[in-house]
Amino acid sequence: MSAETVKKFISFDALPGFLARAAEHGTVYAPRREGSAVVYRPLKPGDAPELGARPTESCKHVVFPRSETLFSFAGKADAAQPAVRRPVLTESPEPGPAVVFGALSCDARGFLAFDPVYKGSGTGGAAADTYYLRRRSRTLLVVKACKSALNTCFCNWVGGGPASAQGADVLAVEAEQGLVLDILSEQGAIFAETLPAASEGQVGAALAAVKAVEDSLPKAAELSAAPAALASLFSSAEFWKNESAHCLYCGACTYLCPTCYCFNITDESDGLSGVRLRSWDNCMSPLFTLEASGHNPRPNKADRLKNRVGHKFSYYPSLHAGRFSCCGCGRCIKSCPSSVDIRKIVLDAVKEAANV
Amino acid sequence: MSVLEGKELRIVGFLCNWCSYGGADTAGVGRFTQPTDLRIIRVPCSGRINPLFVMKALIGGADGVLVSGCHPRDCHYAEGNYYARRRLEVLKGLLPVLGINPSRFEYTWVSASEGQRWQHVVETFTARIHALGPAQAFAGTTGPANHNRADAMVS
Amino acid sequence: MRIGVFICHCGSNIAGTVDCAGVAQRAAAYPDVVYSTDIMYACAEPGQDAVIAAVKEHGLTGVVVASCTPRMHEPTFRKAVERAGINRYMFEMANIREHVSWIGKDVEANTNKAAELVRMAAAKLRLNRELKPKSFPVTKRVLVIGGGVAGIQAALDAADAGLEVVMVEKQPTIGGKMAKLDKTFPTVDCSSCILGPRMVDVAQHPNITLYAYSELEEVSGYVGNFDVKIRKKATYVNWDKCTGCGLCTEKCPSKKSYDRFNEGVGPTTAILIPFPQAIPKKASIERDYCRLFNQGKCGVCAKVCPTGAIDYAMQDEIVEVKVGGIVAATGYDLVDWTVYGEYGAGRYPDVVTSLQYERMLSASGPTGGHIKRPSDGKEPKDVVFIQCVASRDPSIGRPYCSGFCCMYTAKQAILTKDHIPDSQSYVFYMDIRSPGKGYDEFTRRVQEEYGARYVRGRVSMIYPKGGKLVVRGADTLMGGQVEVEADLVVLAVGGEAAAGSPALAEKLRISYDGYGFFMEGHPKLKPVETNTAGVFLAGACQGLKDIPSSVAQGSAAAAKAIGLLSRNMLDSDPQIAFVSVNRCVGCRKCIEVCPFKAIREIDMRGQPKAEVIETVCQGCGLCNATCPQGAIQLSHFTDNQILAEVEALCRF
Amino acid sequence: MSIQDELKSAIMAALPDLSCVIGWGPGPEPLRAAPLFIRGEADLEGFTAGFLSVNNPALYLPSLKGSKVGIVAKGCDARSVGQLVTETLIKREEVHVIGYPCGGVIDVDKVAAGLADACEPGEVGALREDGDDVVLDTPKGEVRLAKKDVTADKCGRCTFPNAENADVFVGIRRAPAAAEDTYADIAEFEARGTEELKAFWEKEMSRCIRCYACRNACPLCVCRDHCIAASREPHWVSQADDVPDKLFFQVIHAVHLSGRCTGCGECERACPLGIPVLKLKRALSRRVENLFGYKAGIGTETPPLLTFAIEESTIKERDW
Repeated sequence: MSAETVKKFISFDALPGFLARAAEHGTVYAPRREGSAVVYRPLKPGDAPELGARPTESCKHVVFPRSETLFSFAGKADAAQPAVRRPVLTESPEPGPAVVFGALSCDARGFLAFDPVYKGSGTGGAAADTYYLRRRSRTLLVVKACKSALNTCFCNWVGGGPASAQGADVLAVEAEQGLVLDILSEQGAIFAETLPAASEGQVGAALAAVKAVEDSLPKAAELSAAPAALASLFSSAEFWKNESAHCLYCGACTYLCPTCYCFNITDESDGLSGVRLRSWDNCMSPLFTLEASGHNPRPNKADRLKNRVGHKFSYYPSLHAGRFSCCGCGRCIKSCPSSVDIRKIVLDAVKEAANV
Repeated sequence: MSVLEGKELRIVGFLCNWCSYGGADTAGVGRFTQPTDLRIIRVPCSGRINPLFVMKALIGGADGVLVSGCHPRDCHYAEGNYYARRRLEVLKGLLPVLGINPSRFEYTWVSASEGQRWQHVVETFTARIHALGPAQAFAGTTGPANHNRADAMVS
Repeated sequence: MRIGVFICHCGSNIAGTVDCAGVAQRAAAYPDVVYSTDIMYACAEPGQDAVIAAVKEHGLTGVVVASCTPRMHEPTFRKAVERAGINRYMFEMANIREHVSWIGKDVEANTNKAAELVRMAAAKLRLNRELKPKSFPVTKRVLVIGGGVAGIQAALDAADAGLEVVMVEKQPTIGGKMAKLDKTFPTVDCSSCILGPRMVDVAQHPNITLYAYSELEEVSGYVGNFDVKIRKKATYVNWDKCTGCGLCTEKCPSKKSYDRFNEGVGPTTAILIPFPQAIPKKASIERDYCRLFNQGKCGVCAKVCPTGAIDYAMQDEIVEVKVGGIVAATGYDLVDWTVYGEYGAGRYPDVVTSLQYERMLSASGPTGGHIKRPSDGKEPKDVVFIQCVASRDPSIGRPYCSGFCCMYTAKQAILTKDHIPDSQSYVFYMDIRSPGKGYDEFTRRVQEEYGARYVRGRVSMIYPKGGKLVVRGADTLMGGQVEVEADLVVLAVGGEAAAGSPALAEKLRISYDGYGFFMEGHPKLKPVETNTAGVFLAGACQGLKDIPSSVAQGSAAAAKAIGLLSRNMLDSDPQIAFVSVNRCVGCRKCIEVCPFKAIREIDMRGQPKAEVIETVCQGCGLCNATCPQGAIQLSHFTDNQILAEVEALCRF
Repeated sequence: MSIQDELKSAIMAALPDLSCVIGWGPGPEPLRAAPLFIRGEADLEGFTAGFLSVNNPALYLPSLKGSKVGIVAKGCDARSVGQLVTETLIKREEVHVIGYPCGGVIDVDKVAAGLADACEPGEVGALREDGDDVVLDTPKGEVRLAKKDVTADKCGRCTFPNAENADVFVGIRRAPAAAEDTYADIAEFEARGTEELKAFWEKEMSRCIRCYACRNACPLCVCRDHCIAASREPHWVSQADDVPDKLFFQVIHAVHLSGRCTGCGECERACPLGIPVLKLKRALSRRVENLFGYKAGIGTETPPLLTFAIEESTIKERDW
């Protein structure tokens, strides 16, 4: 939280009303408790966001839907010659504006791993992805700073922090029965325009809260050796076999991850009309690399776990200015049904590489 | 529409080729009048019917699903209907917890000679589905719902 | 794919209640349909020609015909599209006659439904694949199970046609029920005089191998190539050495054995030859009655046998043979009539079954052809016959008519008069059923010429009085009660499927009805075929019938087997299961459920996989519905094909 | 000797003949253990068997076929082994089962409920068992919860706490928590009526992210890499994010598990979004038990849907 930016305040009591008004201009997504999970849902008028417990999933689906219809197609019959069908494509409608209210710092930072890929930075923008970018440009991120760290959190290992403003339009910090909003972008300013400025006391309390949580985090591990270490272990089958022994290779880690951006494309058609779908894919699944010939270059879960960890901490950084494709949210650890811990794997890799 | 709106409901039948499909033929030959809602899918044996076909139809929008095979002991393949009986009977236990009225699904046995019985089965089952009314589709469809019916594209 | 759709009017059969042109117009818009028309009679020659012409003109690669049931004309149209140069499986039918036009009059609803059935057919056809049958060689040998008159006829016909025949008979002799009969109706000629020579023919025919006192142990394989295991039960007599001299039976000290051949009318010995004309004429020991086996001491037969044929250590033996076709001719058994309390439930010795009576009438029977009351050996004067015992009686689960009892009762009444001229026969009946050549005349003759008194009514009870049996019943024609004091009562007991029929059916993988009778392929058009290719039926095992019908069926079954095995190679139906080995995880569930044992486990680079034995698979698809990962699919009825049909119905 | 120590000796005694023994070891946070692959004595450090031994180690057995593997098993884990053996998915002689009396395992979601506003379960610094209670270190001080309130539901209805088919059993057999599984939970659920339940599943399944953790955590999902939920040939479900498609996968899982599910509950436990997917399987298990008297994983008879009876005394299909 910097001193220069504009600060606004909203009390918790006023929050539902404020968000209901915001929803008139677009969809407001906010964490909601459902069963034992906390998920980002479009907020209905009067609903209060769940700001206490951390969301189980990331909010990436707001910009990158689990499955989206890219376009639909149909063969239109010629009246004179019914046997002749002209293909007709219908683009999916343009997405409307959206706000994610109460995203975590790590969630916002996750999009920073997405952006270079979908902007097609490797191709000089030639392979830019319209579907992603148009949603991204219309989505406002209001980040709510964390008040504490979980056992599985490691945002500070990978360049983030519990109150990091990176990627956010607005940073909200809890203080005095409300939120102090740090306005970080023009869009953020428009969003918070109707709110009163925060008092000095409120800002002071917010700054103190941020400092307290930042101080409470355990010391970050040193990961600078990780990219080279993982690259050097590419052929260490035994290492990956042991690390992946208890992995059950579901997709929970990748689908909950704010930085995993892979997708699959399938057509659903009855032969005449249909849709082209883009849906999340995950590299822990054997189908991810299954080739049409039947050959699979990553037939074992060890190969696939190696790819997931390697991608995040070695291959991606080598392409994108050293940035890890990991925001340290720890969801992959927290929700892993078999307690796989990516931190341990990276540290083991560094240790193993040093020993070799 | 596959069914005449307001008049018909969507009833899918899975019939084994040797007995029940023949029974339905016999009913036709005998000119035994039946409601028109039912559409029959012919399979070699009731043992071929994966219970998931029934579920696919019910979740996919059918208002009722009827399975009919050979009477026990009469299976063309000796044992297929015995397996079908167990599987379909077990399936009935899934419908209510899934939120589907179990009366929307039924299975029975009709032989190739039982045209009248087939008529009775169709009448009874169709009446039962009409009493229940149309099934509400499971909400939460965002994907390929924008399939248009081919018929509309002609005009 | 380029699909052509043909909507048949079937004259007015379909067009009367379906707008065929309208259906054709709608079908034109279905996926991959490039040609759609309506047609007057698709199955007639001009119709088929029109389909063929359209295939050529429009370059069609698949055809949908909407007309009658595929059970009627699918083969017709498959041949037609084949003539047009398309694989016969690139064809689908929509049944818009039996399932639409004939069952409702609402033209709007019918037209709509017909269009939907066409959509379904076209949606499935899009996923059809060309299928081609494979050829395999056949074994030119027939197995005949059962050596009664039907089996004998089948065996002789097949053997005369040049096929090798293996006959298996459960009893120590062939001949079946007919061998036990004294005379046959309506000619009253001697049963053993007409059957005996045929039995001898079986024994002497160079193409026939007879396994008597043997049973079918196991059948595997498939049409053209069945592998059969036969259990030769231990007779304790080496039949290679036995000359049938009968010395052992004369000397056997155990003389209280149950005489199965003679229906227990008199006792017999533990070692026996069932009757003088038995084929094979060999002795065998009934272990249950033999002193050596039960008391550990005797061995008389071994001592007297001039050829040393007795072998007390003999064990059952399994013989394996390969055959191309199988004729089941296992006959019938009499129902256990002792369930009827009103007839004394077996307590009165002078109440006998019709078959026991036959043995009494027979000159070679235990009474030497003299009718004697079992209780005191006296000749009866008043004989009461009761018909429909255990026939047409739903209360004991035998609601069907046994068919032959009316006739043999008439015959027995005639024979009674012949044997005992001063006797009087009474026949209690429900209806007289005599629809056969000379049959009805026969039942008249017994009443008119032989003076048998026919009483239409049921017997309510039999009770002993003095030395006689009082038979009390209703006379529904006269409307009153009748009582007859009888010396002997003969029950015309009905038949039922032979004991063990269901077990045999399961070995043969054929179906059987609720009474245990084997199911024919079609009640009208496939009376001796079964639904298992290569297995045929003859005689009473398919349903009770008399001798002429049994013989006719024996010949018919033989003709079917001869026809089948006249070819050197057979084509297998390509609508069978196939395995995607990549998807198969070797869980064996398909192997477990397959009713035909048509799937085996193979090893593929160390991984277990399922493999379909193509010639054994019958195409039921049970494996397909069982395989959780869909690795095994039934050709022409794959998951995707059925799902396409479901989607065609549910999505629109 | 404590049970832990006895188990360790049993593991060490068996290990020379085995490629590894699967048990439980330290997890990423105090409330969670992780499956532990023990190959030597050094791996035994941190070995645990008890309240945190949540994962079902039988899950890994089919993928390890071909070598002899040991597992430390709770009663429910042993049932999975039994069912895998019955279905010949693994060979009995290739598994060495080390059983111990299980007193139930933790349900972290229930801990979350018990903690209420104190903190999230992910903030708990340590867990200590104290008689019938567990004591949790939280940022707001110690929180004491009754063990029974934070034990998994399946443990409350457990009828087989002791591995019944164990090769070695350590400790004293425990009495089951319940004499029989009454399926009261399913009866209660079903009583809510189809309309309410349809809405229930629409809501629950809308959270599903199709990660298939439920499937991959299931020890009896034999298809592994060839699940029909992701194949085009056959093509049962689309990749759309629709409730019908997502629900249909749950139907596939439940139908494929009918007559096979041992009720270990790993599907539901594994679901990161807390969707109660075990309910569908239990509804079918109840049905199978009522119709055929069959409990999966007990005994060696053929699962009821892979066989039949000509006369079915409990099926009255002709009555309508």
